[in-house]
Amino acid sequence: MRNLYKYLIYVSLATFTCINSSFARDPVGAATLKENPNLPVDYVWILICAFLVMFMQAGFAMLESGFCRAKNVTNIIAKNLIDFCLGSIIFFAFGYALMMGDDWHGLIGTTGWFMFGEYYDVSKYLNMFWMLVFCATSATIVSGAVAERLKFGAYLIYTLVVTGIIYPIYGHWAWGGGWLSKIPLGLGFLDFAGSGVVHALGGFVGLAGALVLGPRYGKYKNGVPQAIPGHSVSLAALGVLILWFGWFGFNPGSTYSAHHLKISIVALNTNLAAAAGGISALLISYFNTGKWDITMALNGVIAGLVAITASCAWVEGWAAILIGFIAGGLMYFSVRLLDSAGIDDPVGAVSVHGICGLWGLLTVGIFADGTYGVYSVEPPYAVGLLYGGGWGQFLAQLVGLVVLFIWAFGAGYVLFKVMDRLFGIRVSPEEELKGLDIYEHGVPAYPDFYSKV
Amino acid sequence: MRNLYKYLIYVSLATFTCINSSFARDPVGAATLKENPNLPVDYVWILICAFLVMFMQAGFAMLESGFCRAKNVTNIIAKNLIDFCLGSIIFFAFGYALMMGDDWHGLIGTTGWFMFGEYYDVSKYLNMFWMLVFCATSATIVSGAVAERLKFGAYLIYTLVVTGIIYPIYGHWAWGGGWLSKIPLGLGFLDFAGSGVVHALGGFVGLAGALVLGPRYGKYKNGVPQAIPGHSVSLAALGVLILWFGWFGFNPGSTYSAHHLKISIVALNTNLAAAAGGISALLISYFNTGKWDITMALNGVIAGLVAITASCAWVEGWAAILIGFIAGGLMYFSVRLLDSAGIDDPVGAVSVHGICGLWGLLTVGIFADGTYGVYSVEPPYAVGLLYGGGWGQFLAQLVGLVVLFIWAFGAGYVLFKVMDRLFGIRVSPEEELKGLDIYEHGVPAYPDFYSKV
Amino acid sequence: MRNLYKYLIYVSLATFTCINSSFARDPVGAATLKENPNLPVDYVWILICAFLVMFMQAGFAMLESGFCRAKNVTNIIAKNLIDFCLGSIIFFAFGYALMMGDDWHGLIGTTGWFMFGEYYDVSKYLNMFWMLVFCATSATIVSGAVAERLKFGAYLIYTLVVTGIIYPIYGHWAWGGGWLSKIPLGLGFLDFAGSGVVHALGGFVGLAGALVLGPRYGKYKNGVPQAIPGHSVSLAALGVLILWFGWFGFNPGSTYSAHHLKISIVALNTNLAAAAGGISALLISYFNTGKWDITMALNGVIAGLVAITASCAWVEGWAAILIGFIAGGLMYFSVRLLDSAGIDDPVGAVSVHGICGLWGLLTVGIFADGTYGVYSVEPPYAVGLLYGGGWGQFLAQLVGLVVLFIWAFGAGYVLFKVMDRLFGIRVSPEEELKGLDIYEHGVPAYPDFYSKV
Amino acid sequence: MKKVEAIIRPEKFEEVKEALKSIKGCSGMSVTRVEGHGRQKGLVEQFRGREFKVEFLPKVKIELVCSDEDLKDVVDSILKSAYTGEIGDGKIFISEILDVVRIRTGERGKEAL
Amino acid sequence: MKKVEAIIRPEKFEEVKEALKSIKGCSGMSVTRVEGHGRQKGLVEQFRGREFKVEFLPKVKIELVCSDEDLKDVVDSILKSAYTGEIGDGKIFISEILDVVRIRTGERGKEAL
Amino acid sequence: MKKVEAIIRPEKFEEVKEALKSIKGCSGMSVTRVEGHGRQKGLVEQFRGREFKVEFLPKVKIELVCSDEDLKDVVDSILKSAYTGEIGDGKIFISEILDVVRIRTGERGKEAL
Ligand SMILES: Nc1ncnc2c1ncn2[C@@H]1O[C@H](COP(=O)(O)OP(=O)(O)O)[C@@H](O)[C@H]1O
Ligand SMILES: Nc1ncnc2c1ncn2[C@@H]1O[C@H](COP(=O)(O)OP(=O)(O)O)[C@@H](O)[C@H]1O
Ligand SMILES: Nc1ncnc2c1ncn2[C@@H]1O[C@H](COP(=O)(O)OP(=O)(O)O)[C@@H](O)[C@H]1O
Repeated sequence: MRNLYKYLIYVSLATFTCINSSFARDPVGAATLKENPNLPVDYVWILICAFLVMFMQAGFAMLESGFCRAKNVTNIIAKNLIDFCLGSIIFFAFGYALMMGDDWHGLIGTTGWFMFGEYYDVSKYLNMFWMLVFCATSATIVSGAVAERLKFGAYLIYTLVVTGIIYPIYGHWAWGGGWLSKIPLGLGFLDFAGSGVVHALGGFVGLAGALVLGPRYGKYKNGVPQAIPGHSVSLAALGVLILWFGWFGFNPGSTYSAHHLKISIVALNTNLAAAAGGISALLISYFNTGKWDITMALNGVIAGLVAITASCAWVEGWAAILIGFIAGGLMYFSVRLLDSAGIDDPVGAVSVHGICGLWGLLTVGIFADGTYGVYSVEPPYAVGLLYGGGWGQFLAQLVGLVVLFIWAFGAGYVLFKVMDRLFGIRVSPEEELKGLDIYEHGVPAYPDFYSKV
Repeated sequence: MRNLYKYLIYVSLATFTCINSSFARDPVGAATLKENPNLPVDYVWILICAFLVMFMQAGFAMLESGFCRAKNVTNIIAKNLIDFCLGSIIFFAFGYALMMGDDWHGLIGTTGWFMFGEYYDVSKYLNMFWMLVFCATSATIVSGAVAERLKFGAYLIYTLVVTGIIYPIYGHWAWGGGWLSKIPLGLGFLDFAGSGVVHALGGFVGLAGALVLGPRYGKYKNGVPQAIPGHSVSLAALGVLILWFGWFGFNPGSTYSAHHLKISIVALNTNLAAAAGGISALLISYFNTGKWDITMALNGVIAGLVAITASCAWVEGWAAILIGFIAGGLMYFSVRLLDSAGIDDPVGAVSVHGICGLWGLLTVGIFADGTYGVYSVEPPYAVGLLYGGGWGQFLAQLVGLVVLFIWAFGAGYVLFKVMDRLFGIRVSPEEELKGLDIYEHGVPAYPDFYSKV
Repeated sequence: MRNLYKYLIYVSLATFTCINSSFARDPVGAATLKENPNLPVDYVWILICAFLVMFMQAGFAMLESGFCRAKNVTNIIAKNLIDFCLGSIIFFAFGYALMMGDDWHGLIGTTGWFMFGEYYDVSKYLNMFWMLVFCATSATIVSGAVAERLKFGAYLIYTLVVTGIIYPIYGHWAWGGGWLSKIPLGLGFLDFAGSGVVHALGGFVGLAGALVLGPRYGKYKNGVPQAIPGHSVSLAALGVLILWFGWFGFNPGSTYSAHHLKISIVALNTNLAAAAGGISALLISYFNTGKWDITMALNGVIAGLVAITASCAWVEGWAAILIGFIAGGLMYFSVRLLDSAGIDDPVGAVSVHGICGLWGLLTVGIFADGTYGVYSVEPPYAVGLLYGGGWGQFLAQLVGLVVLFIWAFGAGYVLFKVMDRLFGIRVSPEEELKGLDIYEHGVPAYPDFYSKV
Repeated sequence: MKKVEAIIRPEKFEEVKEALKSIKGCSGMSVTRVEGHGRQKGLVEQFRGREFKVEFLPKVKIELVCSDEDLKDVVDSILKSAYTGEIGDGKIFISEILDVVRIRTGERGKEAL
Repeated sequence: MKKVEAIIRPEKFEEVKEALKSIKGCSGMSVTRVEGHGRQKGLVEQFRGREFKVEFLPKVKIELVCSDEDLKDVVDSILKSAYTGEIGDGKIFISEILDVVRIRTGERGKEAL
Repeated sequence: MKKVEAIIRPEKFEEVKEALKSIKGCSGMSVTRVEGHGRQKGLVEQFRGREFKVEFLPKVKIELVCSDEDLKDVVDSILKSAYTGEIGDGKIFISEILDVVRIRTGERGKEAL
């Protein structure tokens, strides 16, 4: 037993070293390796998972373009590509410093600008890369909610602000040693891989954008919401399967250590929730319309993935199924609700990432089963309501959730509103009708094919 | 030399521990790690390979939809997505228990339902995840053979049965410690990564489905088979390349240990057989029609991959090339034979997975070169005919092959026939003519484009 | 400090062992593992990175087909698939021996044909697989430059020659212990992951092909270059994102060891250069035409990736951004220049891979910051102009660059010219007009859809 | 000469084509995909959980120019082969053609058919 | 009976469709996507950094056969609903139809409309 | 006024377009992709190892309304520019147009062309 604890300490130390290397700076990597010869497998694990997360960009690009009309495909793809490009540079330049730099009063980070000086270091760069791909995921979610009508120029500015300010600040609160991670309830606010930090944040900034923009031309006829079918089910499905694949980097990789064998449980939980989300969305829509609506099932899979993201390391398999199943239903009804409320979210980003992201945060407070700590196999372990953990953790989650919603929606709203006042963020009606591709980009997505009226 | 043997024993122990952890249950993972500090790299290896295998779902979805007509794309994609969703839940709930649980008379497994109790354990979850992605691959193969005419509801039931019963039971016989793995010939029936267990099983269940359904409307005119071209060569090719990529998880990952450096040989062999399969199919069809028929080459690549799957750890590079080359040819002639025999297999699943899967089983008995054991670098090593191993291994393979064919085709035939009697598994002629997308799913795959008559 | 050096030596030894295992041959892998128990993580790293590089084939296939017209999609995809198939066999049979076999006078390798004998060994097979995927990348680049007019048969012969002779020989000079790696300037010619060896080589062989073929019908009207838009922006974007993803295998994997923690820096640098390349290309074209030309940005991303490939292990993050940014601009102007010069490169392969590949080679001589050696964390470290390394390294790069251009363009020119004399490498004008798909392959890529005139 | 424009169900196209083939005088035709709106009610489709009505249904337009003598045969065989009896079977429009030219030979009038 | 062929802007199609619906006698129509070339100048597009002119612009062709009495209403309502005043609004062509047959019933002439 | 409908080879479209441009009176046209069936034999294609015949070949239909005076020029220049001499060159159909309306201005008849 004592040996076991020694082991736990050793492993945690390894992980810790990996994040906060104590060397001044080590761009060669030799000193870091010497300090902890077990690091290579952690580096391999973290990097490959980061690659998978990066690949989710392709998933988003395909899913969102599949769910848009052919005349706006170039535009939505351009947005998905460029937010990653621009976000990479911005987050490198100052987003990372704001998020993960030395803490200032629990509010923001303050060191690491441009990764200069002591940040030119193998473990700092590793961490930077890891955080970057998550930031980019969050940023790209918004493109779906504002699709088919937001000016490309406005999207560039949005990207600057979200990857440079909005995301890093909340990220600091939750993951960068900021105040949320330290609230004295349960183990503090917990969001394992970012149901909230990444997905709900993106979702609610997107909600703000959709609200400021208003619905697409033709979305409502005499107040009744209309369906506007996307141009390619095959691309959308490809996108979902790529996202599912990439999520295996997102969630299991968030142990930030291969020495936590928990990664196997995280992986399986991720898969189960995705599957359950797809099934529940499919069944619900079948009972409602008598058709096997695969477009809903596609969204359901993502809903399940988003929901399990916060709790995947803390719950059992059966709970993962339940979490995913509920997420699929939540998403379904949220989509219809937003539609009825006059909010036009072309790809369902708000419901999938926003609503299910919040649900994910709560699941930690409910289902956490006391077998994993705060990115550590050492106690204290997170325990939720169902496992006798009391209301502490649940309340911590609730606080984080409320703060998240206010921050994301508020900051997003201000951002889009200010831009709209300054130069107008919506394309002209004529442009919207003819499609953004030719006006903004000069190139239709499928010049060789006839598209319908 | 003694040191070497110590080493072999150590490595095998490590692998063994990894599968059958002797702890009661360890959801934290700390005790398991303490027992064997070398596990992280194995976990990383197995998980990432499992992710790659999961990604093959995207490959199947793209390949099969590319080979179908535009009017059935939503349907085929829905099937590919939902079998993975449903299969994940079913296999978690009882498929895994049936396959890998404690053996009962060599016939079925009997423990691990819902992964409750002692199965909530890092190594059990790892194994469950690994087995799951293989099961899903097998299930999804069938969708191709029954494409463009099977009702979606029937497919859901099929998925339940194949992932819950048909696959797990044969899987138990071959991989779960069942009787096939213990027949006293050679080292017992060997199927390294599942040419038979996964691919041929899927292929022959598919054959049963295609037979019960009958050919698509328009496939035969006055008895002469007609070509019905698929709607997208680019998606089909993407699918094949994704599958090829995913197969690097399928085969090398099946060592279930990164401590078997054999993984490098497995990877190269996999690649060589795929390449050879593509080339032989291309050349054969060029000599037959004077055109470079890339659709055949695409199938040829998969044929090569399927064939090498059983033997990739036991053969040399040149043999892998030969195995793949022959597979390409087998597939080509099998496709034509089935066509002439009045069996309509829209994507060639029976030929590619069924026939080449059987061929793969035999190759172990022929080409095994005595440099790898039963998922172990320790002797006894598998030896085939060409390397002086005698007929033992070959006969073991033959037994497994015959049993497989009877089980897969038989169980599949009963399943589809019973469903057909109960509620009819084929869509109406009108629906078939107009496409399954609108009738079953209410959504065409490409609503923005005109499709031809 | 002494401990540190011990460490460096240990790590380098590990890496070295991994490449040049001193055992006669070890197909089992047990002896190799015993010699160096740290190898599993290196094998896992190298193999997974190799899988990612292989997956780049899908990226090229999608990018190039997206940039071609619908009527030539089957053809370009066939070329992309078959070059990998054929290249795999050829490189296995003799390309590898020529490149990595025992050196003969610094000019060619001479052992390892068919991987027979002592090459049936876990580390040899590992190395072979690694080298193979790079070779295939180089070969596939050319298909873009000669797209929409080169006969398929000629492309098969081209593939034989480039994977069997042209690539392996330059590869030997630079990476196989040949003369270029030993020139007494700086640390000798350095090309970390192949800006030159892989990309520029492919690019300039492609230039030769484009020159011998002449421009496509309709590319010039009265001498004025016309745009010929590709058929699918979504596939092209998918291709670029797959390539970006795959590049994380290409570059970080080129340490050929997970024990070089430098891999984190390599990964981030790769990402930053790609992002910067995309942004600069986008901005430049915006300033020129007032449109956000995403097709240029897509090329810009690849340009950035190609440029950083040579130097990613030797530079800081800010330099990676600068290198990528410049690459995006270089690519832009090179595309226009080639167009004006009457050289028709349908997908921009020469500019992206050729020109930016050369730029990448030079960046080593300029930005190398003295924190990494020749695939080693041990000194001597590479130092460029900006870090006080003097002109030595820069000149070494210049020599490699000039030799590369002469070899690639020269050999390529001879190859295409000879083929053209012998049997004519260009399809007939009628075939070109109607598309290569039906004539060469008998199958249009999208038979269900109407394509425009 | 007359031009016959028949708007038919896509799923009946094969049959109509075969029927027309058997008419001697009728050597050629042109086919276009159109979207039609008539008495037939549109389809209900759905996307992401919301149903919507597609008012225009896919139809096939066959255009065929024939001599006045063949007109009756052509119309009759289309009528027979395109018939299902359900709403949506389509219509045939007949109009006058003043002249026809075969590009390959320059022939004019009935010769050119 | 007359055939009205109207070539209009795609973005005006919804409006024209609604306008035509309100005409009693006008029960059906067929719609095709065409590429048109007229006085309207083509678009400038670009691809990989090079601009090019697209001479043919996407248009919608509505074909509709109506009785002689309804002709004026049909033309007028298209004129009103398809109008923007900018070059490229399109044209309406009117021609004679000799006969119409409804495939479902075999009715002919005005009955079949 | 006359309507000229020319069904031509897709690969000849560029040439025909240029030829028509040079006729003064001919300010506009509409182009549709059609599938044609005539004397030309269909293509043999293949899919997954099996060959099949495509009976309908891709053609381009040009529709163009012109004044009676311009008719001859139009037909002649199409004849010249679309000609290859091989089977499959296509046909030109000429019919009467009763009236034309330019939507933008409401002009009618020849003015509207
Ligand atoms: N007046 C018309 N003008 C042009 N096309 C028409 C007209 N009426 C019907 N059509 C075409 O015929 C198709 C079938 O017409 P519909 O009225 O639904 O069938 P039915 O003749 O069985 O009542 C329509 O979809 C449309 O394409
Ligand atoms: N003579 C013609 N024959 C056939 N179609 C025509 C003719 N003139 C114009 N069109 C069609 O009408 C469309 C609009 O014509 P255009 O001259 O640009 O508009 P406007 O009437 O405003 O001058 C064209 O794109 C073309 O499709
Ligand atoms: N009677 C017809 N009615 C309508 N279209 C026709 C007719 N005859 C030919 N066509 C069209 O003209 C095209 C060329 O005709 P075809 O007979 O092959 O050429 P050719 O005039 O050289 O003999 C056909 O593909 C078809 O689209």
